Amino acid sequence: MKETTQIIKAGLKKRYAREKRFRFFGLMSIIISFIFLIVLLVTIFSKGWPAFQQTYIKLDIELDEATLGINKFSEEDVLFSASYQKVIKNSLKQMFPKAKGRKQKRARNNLVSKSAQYAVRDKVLADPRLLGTKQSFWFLAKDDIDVFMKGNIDRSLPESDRRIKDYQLIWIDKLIAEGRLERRFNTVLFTAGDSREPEQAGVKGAIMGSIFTMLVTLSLSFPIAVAAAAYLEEFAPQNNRWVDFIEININNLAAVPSIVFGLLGLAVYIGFFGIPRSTPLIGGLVLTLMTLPTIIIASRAAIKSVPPSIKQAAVGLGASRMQTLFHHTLPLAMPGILTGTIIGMAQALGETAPLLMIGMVAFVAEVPGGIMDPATVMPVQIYLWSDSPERAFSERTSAAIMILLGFLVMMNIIAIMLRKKFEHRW
Amino acid sequence: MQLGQHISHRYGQNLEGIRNNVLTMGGLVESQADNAVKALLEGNAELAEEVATSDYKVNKMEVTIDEQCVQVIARNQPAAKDLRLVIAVVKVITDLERIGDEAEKIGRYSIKLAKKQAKNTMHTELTHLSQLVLSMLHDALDAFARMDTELAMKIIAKGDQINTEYNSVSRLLITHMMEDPRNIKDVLRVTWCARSLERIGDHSRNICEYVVYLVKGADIRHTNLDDVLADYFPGKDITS
Amino acid sequence: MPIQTLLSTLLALLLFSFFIGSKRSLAVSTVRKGRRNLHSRPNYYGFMVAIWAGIPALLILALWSSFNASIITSLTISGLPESVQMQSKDELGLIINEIKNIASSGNIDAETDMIKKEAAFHYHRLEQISLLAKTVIVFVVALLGMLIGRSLIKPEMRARNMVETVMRWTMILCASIAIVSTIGIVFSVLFESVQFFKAVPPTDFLFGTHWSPQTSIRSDQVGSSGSFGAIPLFIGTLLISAIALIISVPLGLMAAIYLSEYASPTLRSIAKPTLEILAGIPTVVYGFFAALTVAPFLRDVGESIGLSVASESALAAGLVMGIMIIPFVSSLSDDVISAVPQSMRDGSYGLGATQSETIRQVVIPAALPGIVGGVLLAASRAIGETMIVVMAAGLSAKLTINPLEAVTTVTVQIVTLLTGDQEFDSPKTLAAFALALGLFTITLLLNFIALHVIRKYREQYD
Amino acid sequence: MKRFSVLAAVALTTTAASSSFAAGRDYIEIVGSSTVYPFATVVAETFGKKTKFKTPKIESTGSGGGFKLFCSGNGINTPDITNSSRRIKKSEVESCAKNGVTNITEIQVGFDGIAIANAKKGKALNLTSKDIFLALAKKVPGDKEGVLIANPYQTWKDVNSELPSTKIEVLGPPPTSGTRDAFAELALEGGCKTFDWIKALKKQDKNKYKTICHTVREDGAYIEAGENDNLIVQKLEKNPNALGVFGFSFLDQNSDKVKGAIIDGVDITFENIADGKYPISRPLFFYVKNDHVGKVPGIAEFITEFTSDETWGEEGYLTEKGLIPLGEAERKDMGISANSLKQLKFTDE
Amino acid sequence: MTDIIETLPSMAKGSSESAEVISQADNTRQEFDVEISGTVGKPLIKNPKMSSRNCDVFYGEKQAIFNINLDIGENEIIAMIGPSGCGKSTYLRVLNRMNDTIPICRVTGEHTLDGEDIYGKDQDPVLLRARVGMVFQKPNPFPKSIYDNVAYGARLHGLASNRSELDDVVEASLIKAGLFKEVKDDLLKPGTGLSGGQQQRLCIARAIAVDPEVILMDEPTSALDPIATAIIEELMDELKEKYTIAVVTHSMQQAARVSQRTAYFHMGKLVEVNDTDKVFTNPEHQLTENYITGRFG
Repeated sequence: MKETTQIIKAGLKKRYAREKRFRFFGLMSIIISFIFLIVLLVTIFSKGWPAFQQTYIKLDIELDEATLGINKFSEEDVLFSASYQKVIKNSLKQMFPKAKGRKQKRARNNLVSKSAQYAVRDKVLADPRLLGTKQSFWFLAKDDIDVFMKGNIDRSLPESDRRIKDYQLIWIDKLIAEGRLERRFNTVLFTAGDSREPEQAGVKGAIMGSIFTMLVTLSLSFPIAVAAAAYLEEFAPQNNRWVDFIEININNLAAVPSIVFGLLGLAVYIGFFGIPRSTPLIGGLVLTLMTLPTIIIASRAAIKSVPPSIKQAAVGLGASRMQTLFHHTLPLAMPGILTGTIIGMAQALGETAPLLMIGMVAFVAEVPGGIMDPATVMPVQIYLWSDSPERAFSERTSAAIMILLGFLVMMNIIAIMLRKKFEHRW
Repeated sequence: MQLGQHISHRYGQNLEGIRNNVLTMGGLVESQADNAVKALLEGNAELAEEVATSDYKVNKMEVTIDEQCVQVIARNQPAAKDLRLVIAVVKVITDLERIGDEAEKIGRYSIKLAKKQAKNTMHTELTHLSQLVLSMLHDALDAFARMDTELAMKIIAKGDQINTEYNSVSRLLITHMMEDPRNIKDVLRVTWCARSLERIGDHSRNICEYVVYLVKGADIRHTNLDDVLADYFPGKDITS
Repeated sequence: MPIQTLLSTLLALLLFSFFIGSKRSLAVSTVRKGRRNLHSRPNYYGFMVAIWAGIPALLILALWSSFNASIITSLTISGLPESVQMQSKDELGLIINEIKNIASSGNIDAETDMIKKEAAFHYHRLEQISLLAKTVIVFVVALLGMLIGRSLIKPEMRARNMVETVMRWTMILCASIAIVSTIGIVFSVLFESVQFFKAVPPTDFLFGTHWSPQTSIRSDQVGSSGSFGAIPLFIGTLLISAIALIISVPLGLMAAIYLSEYASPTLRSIAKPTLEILAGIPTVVYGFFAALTVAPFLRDVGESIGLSVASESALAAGLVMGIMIIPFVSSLSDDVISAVPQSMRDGSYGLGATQSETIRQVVIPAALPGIVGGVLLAASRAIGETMIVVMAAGLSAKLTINPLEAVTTVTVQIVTLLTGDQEFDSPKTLAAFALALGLFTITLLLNFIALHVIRKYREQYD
Repeated sequence: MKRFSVLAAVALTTTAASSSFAAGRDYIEIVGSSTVYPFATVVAETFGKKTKFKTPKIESTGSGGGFKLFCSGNGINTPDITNSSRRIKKSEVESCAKNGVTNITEIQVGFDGIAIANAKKGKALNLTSKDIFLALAKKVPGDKEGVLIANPYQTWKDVNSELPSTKIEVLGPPPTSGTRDAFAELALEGGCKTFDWIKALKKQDKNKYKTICHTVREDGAYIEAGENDNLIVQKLEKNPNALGVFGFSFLDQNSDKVKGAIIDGVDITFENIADGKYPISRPLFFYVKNDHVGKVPGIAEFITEFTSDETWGEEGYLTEKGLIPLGEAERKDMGISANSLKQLKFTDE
Repeated sequence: MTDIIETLPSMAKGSSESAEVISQADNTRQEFDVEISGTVGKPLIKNPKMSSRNCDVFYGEKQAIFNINLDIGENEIIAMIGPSGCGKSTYLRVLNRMNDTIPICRVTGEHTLDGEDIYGKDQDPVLLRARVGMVFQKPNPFPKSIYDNVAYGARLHGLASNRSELDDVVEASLIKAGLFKEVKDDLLKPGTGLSGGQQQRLCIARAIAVDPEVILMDEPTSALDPIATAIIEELMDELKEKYTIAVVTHSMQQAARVSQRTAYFHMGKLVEVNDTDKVFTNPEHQLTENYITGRFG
């Protein structure tokens, strides 16, 4: 055996040990990252699952015309503005006559959600002939009751430390015994807008807001970013001061904290152009500025990686540079451009800070119907809920995060599918 | 041996062109030799004159084919049998050109001999030799055209026959000279003609050797015929 | 016609122009020698006509809209009696505002004085006229443009070149948006920053080592103004970002290496998008995680080994932020590592290098520019992050590089200052703008340097 | 196709660029303090459900940001109402006036109690204002009268020998917060005043007095924890030694996790705050732009809803959310002045 | 044989009928696809440096190489030629287990270096690759300085114990690769800054620096101009004195110029191995003949 071979052989053991260590570190990095991810997801999911269920209470309501002060022939306006709370109170009173003192009476009235009266109202409005009859309703339970039913209030605690007092427990037990208490899938969460009452709160408004905002962002940032990237890669003169300046600015915008874009939106879009606050339009415009650099940087990299031979081939066949760009370069660069777009959009989807300045951190109960309606977005909804005192909001916060993550995963899947579709090998 | 189709169509055409030209040149040379012999034997001065003056055609063809071969080598770097073909062609045309030269010589002597036709008939002694040589040339060209190594080997083996015939003709002519010293001049001419015929036979033999080289890739020059036969034509009785 | 309807009608008109253009070009070409003698394809003629119809109209629309208000206002003012016109600018503004309010609400109380009523009516009429005129002019221009465009169509007309020139300029415009945004950012923070620097000398802000805006909230107490030394904030930002990068770069890079070099394709195709979820989890979640899980854990660990760890520490925030930005490093690095040509690896293997030696000494150096890009993106994300820091590292601006203490970052301060309860034009709120300007300038400078460094590096190794 | 999307983008941008958004706004726009936000939103929601008006949109911008927007002028693009966790300031009134916003109505809606609390697991605390001042002020009186020293106290026991010997650790809002302001004004100053020479200083040098009494220590004992009160509650649960400063409503909702400290012998209960016995509470306001009333639909009705007894009364639904109502008589007066849109006349304190 | 005679007359008539000729040739093409029963020529020699027996290579389900038996002698240059995709590069990579880096690749058969089993359990691919170096089609210098490029292998394997020894190794390798004179003043400049030919010589220097016993070259000059090619070929000729070289090439002239033996691969099979002189004048196998003369087959 040659001398060198022997030297090499001598060092091999050490090198293999290093190899193993290196590989181990790699694997560990992934495992550690996954552990963090799993911990986070488990925390979110275990907290959020209960929010997908909601407690309902069945009450028999005497729609007494005298109590309500209306009758079958009343005007719609009168029917609308009558206080239906009274009949609900009466029904509860009949059921639990033993409540003593103002505190207990209040607690009794608070077994069902405040929305109960509106549920009764809507039913009466739909069919005034019901007045004077007795009807059964399934009402949303008040958030405290709901939290208790989900086991988040410990019965064994001393009464003073509990939000649900002993007398309330007796009522709840009675309701359960009579089959008047039920847990169902929480459709409210998906069909309602924001509310300050946890049991009535839903994410539909925020989802629609997010969708509209993302639409504005996508329809602006994608074409602009691709055009800018294409210009910088394919047309811009080399070593031109202006182009350098553009490049520095783009890179810098990627590093600008998102809140600063909020300031920009406030000063320029709202202050100068007078676009109304709190709308998906303004949100989309601000987020466009924020996502532009990300998409431009990714698109440039993608366009750069299209082999020059293909462009030359096209130019050689007599295509103009513009035709080459649209017919060859862009389609071939599409997977990379899409990756950048999705990363940028995902970032925009989860952003709160810049929206603070342009009025999207707001309570908007109505579900927006277009880009000019006031709206919030999912992350803002999460942020607002997380800051709400009501205990029942904490599980809804997690549930909203789950829904947001669902969105994100969907976007990623679409991205992967699109990438697969456009992928070329050369 | 099969030539097959070249991927480069033009390359194939060029090679075929060379082969065709060689065959054409072969045909030309053969007819020159035929005519020369005919003129000699028949004392046809006119024909002899024609043979003597048309050698330039053969020369021109040689130059053309040479040029073609150089072009093919430079452009296509032929390998294997293509290479052997080109090399063989280069050599074959040299031999053909020499045959042409010999035919011309015979033609020139024939003119002079024809004038004395009536008095001397020594050249009739050449009849047999010339038949032999002409058939050999014809067969050699045939072997080349068909790449027929067996035929080629047979022709090579015939080489001895020509030598024997040439020796006997020489002896006869010497006798003529001794008989009548005035005849020496004419007899010498006839001797030279015989000599030329013998050379044509040698050249034909060479052509056959190239055919074997071309087909088998074996250089059989200056080797023992029996060894060659044993190596390349095992189990075949060619000479008989 | 309201602007939305106007725009959608205009869009329809553009589509129509496109079809007119392409039809016309075909018609023109068949009259002569057939399609082949057209200079460009019919589509280009269509686009050309649409451009002729669209661009002037849109330009006029934009110009009109931006000058509309001021012209109408000045017209209204000139319609007012001279005595009113003589008033100071502020007063005049008030009156105009009132007039506008009257006009826009349309409810004219009996008490409003006649002048204003009339002015409001005047204003309202002017506005209506303007709107009508705008609609008419825009459409006339669009139609005229369309006709001009159509009449220009000839077979030898170079429609493609024209369309491409327009597109090229559009692209330049798109690229320049970055500059426009930069200018916009500077302008949107400059005014307030200047005001801030009037109250607080720039030197104090830039070189002061004490950040304590707590007492200056009381505008009636100038004597006890807080201090606005931004150094602790920038140090805090650096500290937290550094911790985040110390966590995320090795983890992210090693994960990327493992995924692209060692892992099976199946594992890779699953693990990569899964890891990317980390970047998508809202930062509020990370904030809670940092504040309620990591920080107490660190404090307990610290206590058990006799270290005093603040319950809100830079370490907790940085650590969690590091986790959040792992995918930025890993995904982007993974892409560039995969893009390193196989021939490089083969070259190394061919010399008898082990896989890890190849990765460390050949693949990583070759992929370094891209990896640096990913790290920079991650770093900028870390610098800009607020929620985690607010929740886990607190808001106390301490000048320290001890990761076990509570620090705060620039962006956190910006957010808190902007959403606080103090008056908006107190130096305390304005400080947010100064901080934003400072941060912006610093990142711009860094990018400037980075570009030049990268250029140099590229020149050497490209 | 791509070129059409480019065209559409151009069109959209121009939409954005054109400033004529004259389309009417049919909902009330409210901005302002994050402390009033939870109460205003409940009212808004009820208002939206009860009446046929749209639910008002409420932004949480902080009091200062709220005034900035509110005072930026009259008109459809400016908010109609701003919430505040403090009174409007003179400078703000001026800036309002400069922009033509002169006709404002001030409505005080109630109080927000500020709780000092620790985890249920922790020891019950009985603090005096003096303890709080000594524990949290940046500088405390030294041995000699008139001399201030940097706060040396590390544990509660150092402050008051009756208190447990746990490290002083108080999680509270940052200096930008109105809660913090109120806390300094009420709790710290209350304790501060117990030193006679400092009290005497009030008359001589008000600035110095306030500096001494309002400045919170910055050496880590007081932890600025942002304004997420839920987070503070959860942090307290994890760290039984720490105290937290946050709104009463959070204490109310999390009574199983945290308990309020007794301040100057008074327990923090709904009743005690309402009576004014509990020393640390602050008033909450909202301001209405009178010029908008009648132009933006529903403002007057919204005020009526807000000021009905069902809403802000002692049995009203706002109390359920933790608002401490005004006294009966004050409420009545305030209700009248609110519904008549009484113009604010700013008087310097 | 008979075909030719039939085609000849038509040839003589001129090119106007060439179309017919092609169609005839096409008809005959089928006959060229003869079954390759085994390798003709002399694939096996005495005292080989490396040898393969019954070598099969699979990429997943697809078989890329069929039953190759080949010996490579000490200090000889063996050229491997054949149409693209015939498996010659794959086979070359079998010899230093470069195929290990392709997960779906599977190699069977016996392969030895100096009688040692290359694919044996106790054989180490890293050590093997140090002994059997490789130079690739495209020059692939690392993004490092010239010096570091050459020192790379020596450093990895610990062949130099100190800086001056390393300097010596680098210098010696560069000299052997004939590059030293050109770069001696620029050793710290990036290797990627050299010209293509220089880069390839740098890669050869890099391979030599590890002091291998065999050098495998995979189309080393396919990306180079004739001058650079000539320099590399000259270099190979010199290297032959010390090393055994196996070179894959698409240039038959190159194979003819530099090698002592030539192996012809066809569709994963080794068709013919013979002395280069013979292969290029008188190949034994019809397929070899067709390939080197540029015919269909």
